[in-house]
Amino acid sequence: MAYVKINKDRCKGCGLCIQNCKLALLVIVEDELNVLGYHPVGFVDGEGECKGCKFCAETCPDCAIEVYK
Amino acid sequence: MAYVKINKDRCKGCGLCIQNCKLALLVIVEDELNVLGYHPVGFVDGEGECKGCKFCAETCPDCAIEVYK
Amino acid sequence: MTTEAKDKPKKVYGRPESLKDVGFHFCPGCNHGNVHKMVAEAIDEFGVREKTIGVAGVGCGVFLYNYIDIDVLEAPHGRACAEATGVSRVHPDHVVFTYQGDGDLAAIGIAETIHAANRGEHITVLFVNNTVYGMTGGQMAPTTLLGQKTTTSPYGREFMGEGYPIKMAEMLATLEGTAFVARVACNTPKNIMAAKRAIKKAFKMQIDKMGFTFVEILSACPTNWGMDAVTANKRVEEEMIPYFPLGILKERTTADYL
Amino acid sequence: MTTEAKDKPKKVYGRPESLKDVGFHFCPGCNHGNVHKMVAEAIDEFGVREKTIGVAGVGCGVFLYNYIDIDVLEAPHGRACAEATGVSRVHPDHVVFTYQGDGDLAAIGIAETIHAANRGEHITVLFVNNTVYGMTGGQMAPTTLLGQKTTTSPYGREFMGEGYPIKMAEMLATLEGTAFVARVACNTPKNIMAAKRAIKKAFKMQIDKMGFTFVEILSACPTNWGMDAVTANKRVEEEMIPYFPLGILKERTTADYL
Amino acid sequence: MMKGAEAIAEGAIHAGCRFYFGYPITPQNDIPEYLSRELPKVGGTFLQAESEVASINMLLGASAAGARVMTSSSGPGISLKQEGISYLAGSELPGVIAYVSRIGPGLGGIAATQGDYKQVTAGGGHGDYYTIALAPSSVQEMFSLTKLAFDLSDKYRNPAIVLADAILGQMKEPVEIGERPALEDIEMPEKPWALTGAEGRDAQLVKSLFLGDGEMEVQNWKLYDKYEKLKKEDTYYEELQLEDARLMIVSFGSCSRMVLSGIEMARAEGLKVGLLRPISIYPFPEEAVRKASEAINKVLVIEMNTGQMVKDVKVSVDRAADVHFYGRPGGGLPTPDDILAEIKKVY
Amino acid sequence: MMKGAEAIAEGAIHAGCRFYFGYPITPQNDIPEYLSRELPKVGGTFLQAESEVASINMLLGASAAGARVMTSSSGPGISLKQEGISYLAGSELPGVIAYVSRIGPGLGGIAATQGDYKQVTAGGGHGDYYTIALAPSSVQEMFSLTKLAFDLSDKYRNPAIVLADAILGQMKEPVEIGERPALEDIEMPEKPWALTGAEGRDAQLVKSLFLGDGEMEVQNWKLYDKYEKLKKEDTYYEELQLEDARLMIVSFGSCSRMVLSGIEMARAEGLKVGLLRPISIYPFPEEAVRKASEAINKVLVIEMNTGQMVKDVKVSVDRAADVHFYGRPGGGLPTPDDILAEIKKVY
Amino acid sequence: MYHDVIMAGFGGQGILLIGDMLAQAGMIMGLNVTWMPSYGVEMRGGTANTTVVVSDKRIGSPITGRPFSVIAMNGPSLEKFNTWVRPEGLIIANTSMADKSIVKRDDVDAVFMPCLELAVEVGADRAASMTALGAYVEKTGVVTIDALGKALESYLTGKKAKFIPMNKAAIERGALFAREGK
Amino acid sequence: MYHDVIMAGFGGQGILLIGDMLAQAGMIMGLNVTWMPSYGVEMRGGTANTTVVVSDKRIGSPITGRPFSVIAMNGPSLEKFNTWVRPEGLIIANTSMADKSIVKRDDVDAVFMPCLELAVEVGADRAASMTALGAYVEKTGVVTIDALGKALESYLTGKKAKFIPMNKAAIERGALFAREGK
Ligand SMILES: Cc1ncc(C[n+]2csc(CCOP(=O)(O)OP(=O)(O)O)c2C)c(N)n1
Ligand SMILES: Cc1ncc(C[n+]2csc(CCOP(=O)(O)OP(=O)(O)O)c2C)c(N)n1
Ligand code: SF4
Ligand code: SF4
Ligand code: SF4
Ligand code: SF4
Ligand code: SF4
Ligand code: SF4
Ligand SMILES: [Mg+2]
Ligand SMILES: [Mg+2]
Repeated sequence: MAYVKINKDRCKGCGLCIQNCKLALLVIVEDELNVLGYHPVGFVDGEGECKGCKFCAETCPDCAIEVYK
Repeated sequence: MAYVKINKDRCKGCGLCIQNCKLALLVIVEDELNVLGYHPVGFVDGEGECKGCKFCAETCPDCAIEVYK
Repeated sequence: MTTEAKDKPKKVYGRPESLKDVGFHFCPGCNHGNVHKMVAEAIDEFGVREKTIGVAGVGCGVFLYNYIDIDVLEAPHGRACAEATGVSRVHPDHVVFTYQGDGDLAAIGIAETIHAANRGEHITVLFVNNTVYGMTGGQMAPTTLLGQKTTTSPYGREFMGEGYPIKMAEMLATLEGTAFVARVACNTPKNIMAAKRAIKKAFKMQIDKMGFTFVEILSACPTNWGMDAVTANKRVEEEMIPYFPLGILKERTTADYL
Repeated sequence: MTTEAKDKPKKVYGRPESLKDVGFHFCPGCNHGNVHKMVAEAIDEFGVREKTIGVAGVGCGVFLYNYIDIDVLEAPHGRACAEATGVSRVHPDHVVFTYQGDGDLAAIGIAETIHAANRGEHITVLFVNNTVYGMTGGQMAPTTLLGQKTTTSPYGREFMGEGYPIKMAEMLATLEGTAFVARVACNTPKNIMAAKRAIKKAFKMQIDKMGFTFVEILSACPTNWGMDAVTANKRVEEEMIPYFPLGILKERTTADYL
Repeated sequence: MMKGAEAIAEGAIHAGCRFYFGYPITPQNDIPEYLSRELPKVGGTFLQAESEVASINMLLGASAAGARVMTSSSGPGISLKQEGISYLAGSELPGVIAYVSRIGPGLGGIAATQGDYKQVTAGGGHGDYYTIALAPSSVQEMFSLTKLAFDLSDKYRNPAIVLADAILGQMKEPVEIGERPALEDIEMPEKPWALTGAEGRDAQLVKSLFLGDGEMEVQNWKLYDKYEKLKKEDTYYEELQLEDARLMIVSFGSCSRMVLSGIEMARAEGLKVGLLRPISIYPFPEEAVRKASEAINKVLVIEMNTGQMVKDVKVSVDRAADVHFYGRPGGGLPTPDDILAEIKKVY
Repeated sequence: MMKGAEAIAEGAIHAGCRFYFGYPITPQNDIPEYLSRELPKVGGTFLQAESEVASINMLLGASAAGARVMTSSSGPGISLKQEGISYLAGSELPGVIAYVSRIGPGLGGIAATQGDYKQVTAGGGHGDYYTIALAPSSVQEMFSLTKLAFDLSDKYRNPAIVLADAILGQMKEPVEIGERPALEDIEMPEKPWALTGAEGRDAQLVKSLFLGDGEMEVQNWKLYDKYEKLKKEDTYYEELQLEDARLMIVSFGSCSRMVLSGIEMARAEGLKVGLLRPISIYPFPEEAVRKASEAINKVLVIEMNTGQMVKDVKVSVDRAADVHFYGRPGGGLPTPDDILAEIKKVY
Repeated sequence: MYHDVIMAGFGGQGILLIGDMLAQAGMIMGLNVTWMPSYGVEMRGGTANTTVVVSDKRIGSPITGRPFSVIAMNGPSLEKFNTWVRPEGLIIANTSMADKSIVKRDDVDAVFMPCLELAVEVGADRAASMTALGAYVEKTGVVTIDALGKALESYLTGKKAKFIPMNKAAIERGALFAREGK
Repeated sequence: MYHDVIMAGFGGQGILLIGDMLAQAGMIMGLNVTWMPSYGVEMRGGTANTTVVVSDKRIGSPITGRPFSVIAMNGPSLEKFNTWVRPEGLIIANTSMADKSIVKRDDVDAVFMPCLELAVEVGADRAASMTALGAYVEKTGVVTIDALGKALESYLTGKKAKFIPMNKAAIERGALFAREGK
């Protein structure tokens, strides 16, 4: 039941959240460019795997991820 | 045979040499005033006790004592 | 718990209240952002937003005031601890902290830092160590690692002539005036959690008037390290932490004045 | 040995050659005089008078140049280590030393001292700690002992607000750039002998290019302590040494560059 | 009767200054020494900093926090404070700096001199700003101008310097100061801009960095306007025996005291000489000098330096006026006799 | 073609400078970065100090030891160096300081400005001294005036500043510099006063403390005479199209470039306007300005500040001349159009 | 002769480089030149612009608020600078990253060119700005394409020399577009 | 009325104190006064001197190179300052520590007094300088002995009050010497 919300216009595509999601639920969306000119991250969790562990959010320097659980 | 020479005009009468001569061979000469306006120290060794241990000279901050041996 | 809580997931992580809702100017993957979040979280946790005064050093963290919703003073480069001393002496019941980079604190500001620590000023010093002068374009800092190439150590830092990466936490821990000294990092969730704890502890001990509190935060500067954020994070793990070991170096249990 | 030597006593202690034949301006019983003698003795011992450059800090020791027969540079208050760095970089084969008081070195000059030490500059720093600003009339120094009254701590130094007497030798010993760190005193013949050895060792290690060498010399300032010289010497023994323990804190055995 | 340096310290206490940060340096040590004794008695804070750099920055912090605060120093220490002074001006923060000059450049010496006029009035620190600068010439003024410095500093949110020298610092004269007022009885302006914690209001900011397009130009003109206002409203000077004068002497601070004696001697010999004494050296009394010089177009500037105020006088005088200079730098004192001789030379 | 900042660095190398001590600050980082790469190649020493205070003092040490040595910085850093600069002057030591201005006061901003004219020309540090100050207006001059600064600094045993701004520091222009000469081929004066160890001579001393009775006054007058000599022998300026001019513009540094364009536009419209560009801003070309202003008594001073050079111009001009001012502080740039408009206003 | 041009775009687009190239080429031709970059805060990122002046006389101002030409490599730059161009002046706009509708004036000569596509076309994917430079030189004749080539060669030496042909191709493609409008 | 005097001697002789007393007394009498100490290097020891001016008008210079009077408590001071005294002026010299032969001029009024002996005589061994002050006031009448006494009282308060009689005695002894030459 857990999921994350990404504030795409705050994301700078640094990839730290991706590195820290052990379940690989985050990916760079290559064909999107946000207002800052970065490719933002997307949450891809087809099977509802997200544990709401917050690792992604904690590591996001730009405070672009909210976690719901 | 050891003795010390005091450069009276360099002595500031601080008394450190006196404090450190275990044989009490040095005294302030109260009735003498040197060019600096201090009562200098005198070497009083009637019985030739001085060991030339250099303690007095080492402790003299004003380098006013020479030791001979 | 109500059933509602079960039905509708609750936000379990989001923007701390004291963190203004604007984007950071930091480069992608810059740990300054993490530290800002943690500071805001600590302020929120203790409910001291309205009695906290921050002192921003000059470096990439100088815009603290754009992000954290508190009174902020901008100090000249390196002098934040002196400013914080002035502020804290006038408002002894406020929470006063400085936010400083390694150039700011360990180079030009080392005297003010050591003496504020030695006086046991009731302030918290947050020291963002990224082994480089970030804001001015990547020059050598006192914390630059041996062999590290920067714009002013183009051949790699050499201890002969340029000296050793300075360990501020260790040095400050030797002073009697310091109540809490810790070194943390932002490169893994685990380290981030420890970092948060340390920052909160520092604020708490200041609030409890225990003395000078200091947290050194090892941080990545992907831009000036010439790496992407993920590689930079690895560098923190593989090169920085071995030289700058993490942990609490000192924690006083009774206040100085007791 | 000739018989002559037996007949006519030889001078076994006198003015070192490098010490000019003029009286010191120091107050009666001031240990600055002892330190000057020791420096001159060390210079004579190694025969380096003609390749030694002294850097005088501002304090009662500023007139170094009036007494020691070597090239001397007068540095701004607190900056002697920076000046010495400049001199030593230009003349790497010379012997370069600074002569500084506790106000000079531990207060205003602490940054320059720490960083010169950290860089392992090939200089010797002689640090005359008399717990007071001598030259300016007895104000509180970073080394002033707790409870000590001075003209700017008229109610006695308190650690709350004024901080702790700072232990420079201990702090510098933690830096990798320092090769030799010792604390000595001038209050007894025994301590004076140890002080001489330490100063000579420091010069020797500099000559051998071992790195930064530092000798802290606990000294009496009878004038500003408001005591006669003999009592002042006792204070060194009874109050200073217990807080500032004597000894060699660090001695490197292999040179830095090896 | 009190020492000039102590009059500064007491003036600060009377002005409601309860925070002092400083570092020892001759010849101003009487100020911190006095305050280390007296401030605790009025609930104030005396802190000897690790350096002059630290003290000006502690002052900056305390000022930003809303307090009236002072530091004091001399030559080398004031030079070290220049960055901080520039930051005070840039951050629009008040703060009083008592400056008891010693001879420079370098370590120099501690005798009386006016060799720091340029540094005080024409910058010192970086950037387009000025420091309010008052130059007392008596122990009474050491007291009263220190108080005025606090008021002006708060009024303009700009650092203010009280510039004295070893003569003024060390001499004793009778002073009228009255009882020390209680802090709450001292009139001080509100400081809504001060950093006191964002309780019940928006968070506030004290800074000097302006990066927005054109922002800094606006800021520089704002400061400029402030200095123009300062010139109009708070220029101070004293005129003495100028009514019938044929020769006007311009002199400030302790030097003007020697000049006074010189003028007395000259008058005794029938020479019509008067004095214009700038009390605020920044702003310089340009208008007053110009006006006076229209009628008296012989001007003699006398300073204890090699001629630092001359430029200000030259820029101020009427086009027709002739400006002469007599000076003694480096601790040399122009005695009344010297001054009389000089008066005769240019009369 | 090279950057202005790099031209300063290369100028130093060509002048035989083999020691550099500095601390990062925008907008002058190209200087230390360049030298950190290049100095080791010529056997020199580049050392990044822990602060600006440390760097000016390392410079002082190296200078006392006999070396040609440079430091560089900007506003806040230069303010911190003021004590050291005063000590250099007081100890009569040479040393070159490259100053690439940023906007002040305080942290300000990094755009181009001339807001540090006062600080550079009227003191900065304590005491009765001046700093030699050269103001290049092209990348070529960034190179050549840096070399000149070393020569003058050695000649007068006095610190010398090269004052530039972000425009001059960042811009690229073609420069003629020739090959780097070998150290032994560079003409440099002997320095018998340098501290090199007392081998085969009496021990020597470099100091600025003079406590003997009257000693410091002698020292101050000695410095004064030096500055008088400097004025006579080493004042530099450029005159352009003044022969037939009705209006003389006085402008220095990067600003004079904009003025050049403005003058070109004015001339195209038939307005007879010329330029007097001070190259040495200390010593200021007083004599040249005075002479020129006898024939052309309309003077317009244009600066990128709120009017700092105006006083020098006013003191220099002929009594009959009118002095106007146009300025843009805080990073505002006077465009050629602005200048043309101003020319028309006062023409 | 006197030519001034402002070139602007994102940080990574090689703006400073093409400015430098132009100035270098001018220098090679014995002309006076200045090259002046803009600079942001003490910090990374953002947009970049550079002003280049080429003249056969001594150059006054190295900056201008009213250039003869502007090369805008992205939308924000076109927005900001198109109005600065003098009447009768020249605008080169990269339509791969800027909308031509931004330019509302008709008193200037405007070249709207899809720099990215043109560069890709000649196999010089990362040299979009070179096409704009080519177009600029073609239009103004400030320097010769030949001098530009020499400047390029002086720039790309050693390992980088292999990029010379690609860049030359981009310049020529840009020039072609300016000549033929396609 | 206008009087200026330089008082000089060794550091420990209480020079600054007698100057201060004189100024204080002037103030008590409603006159303008200045008291100006000399100061040496940033360092202890040496000689001390002070200049006191008492006047019924606004006081200009608090220092002078040509005083009306000089009080010299030791040889070096007498040596240095005796020539500064204005013709017709006054010299008070302490012959316990200075040789009267130092003064080579006869255009001044000179009081040569053995201050130490005089002080000892009235049981005020450490108040030699007070005798000189007494003589000075007697000779010049700048302030009254009475005002001087009040100044003394304002100075020596609390525990130190017990020294008042002794000091007064010294002042009076000095005055007597000045009057009667013995
Ligand atoms: C007195 C002074 N010197 C230098 C500077 C230029 N400066 C601005 S930030 C900075 C260093 C920033 O490095 P650091 O403190 O490590 O912070 P970071 O940007 O790496 O977080 C410097 C040298 C300045 N503003 N003031
Ligand atoms: C920048 C600066 N600040 C202050 C001073 C004044 N000053 C001269 S010596 C000194 C302190 C001397 O104390 P210390 O270094 O302990 O030496 P000591 O005289 O005790 O041997 C000070 C503060 C100065 N000369 N320069
Ligand atoms: S909350 Fe945990 S599991 Fe969910 S996306 Fe973030 S890191 Fe992955
Ligand atoms: S960590 Fe944050 S900024 Fe970085 S990629 Fe993930 S969401 Fe984007
Ligand atoms: S040498 Fe030794 S025994 Fe002789 S006088 Fe000195 S201390 Fe005494
Ligand atoms: S130690 Fe030296 S100065 Fe002191 S009393 Fe003895 S001889 Fe004299
Ligand atoms: S330069 Fe480095 S420290 Fe500064 S914002 Fe970018 S990554 Fe962070
Ligand atoms: S004041 Fe103190 S340190 Fe200075 S000479 Fe006198 S005793 Fe020595
Ligand atoms: Mg950093
Ligand atoms: Mg000391």
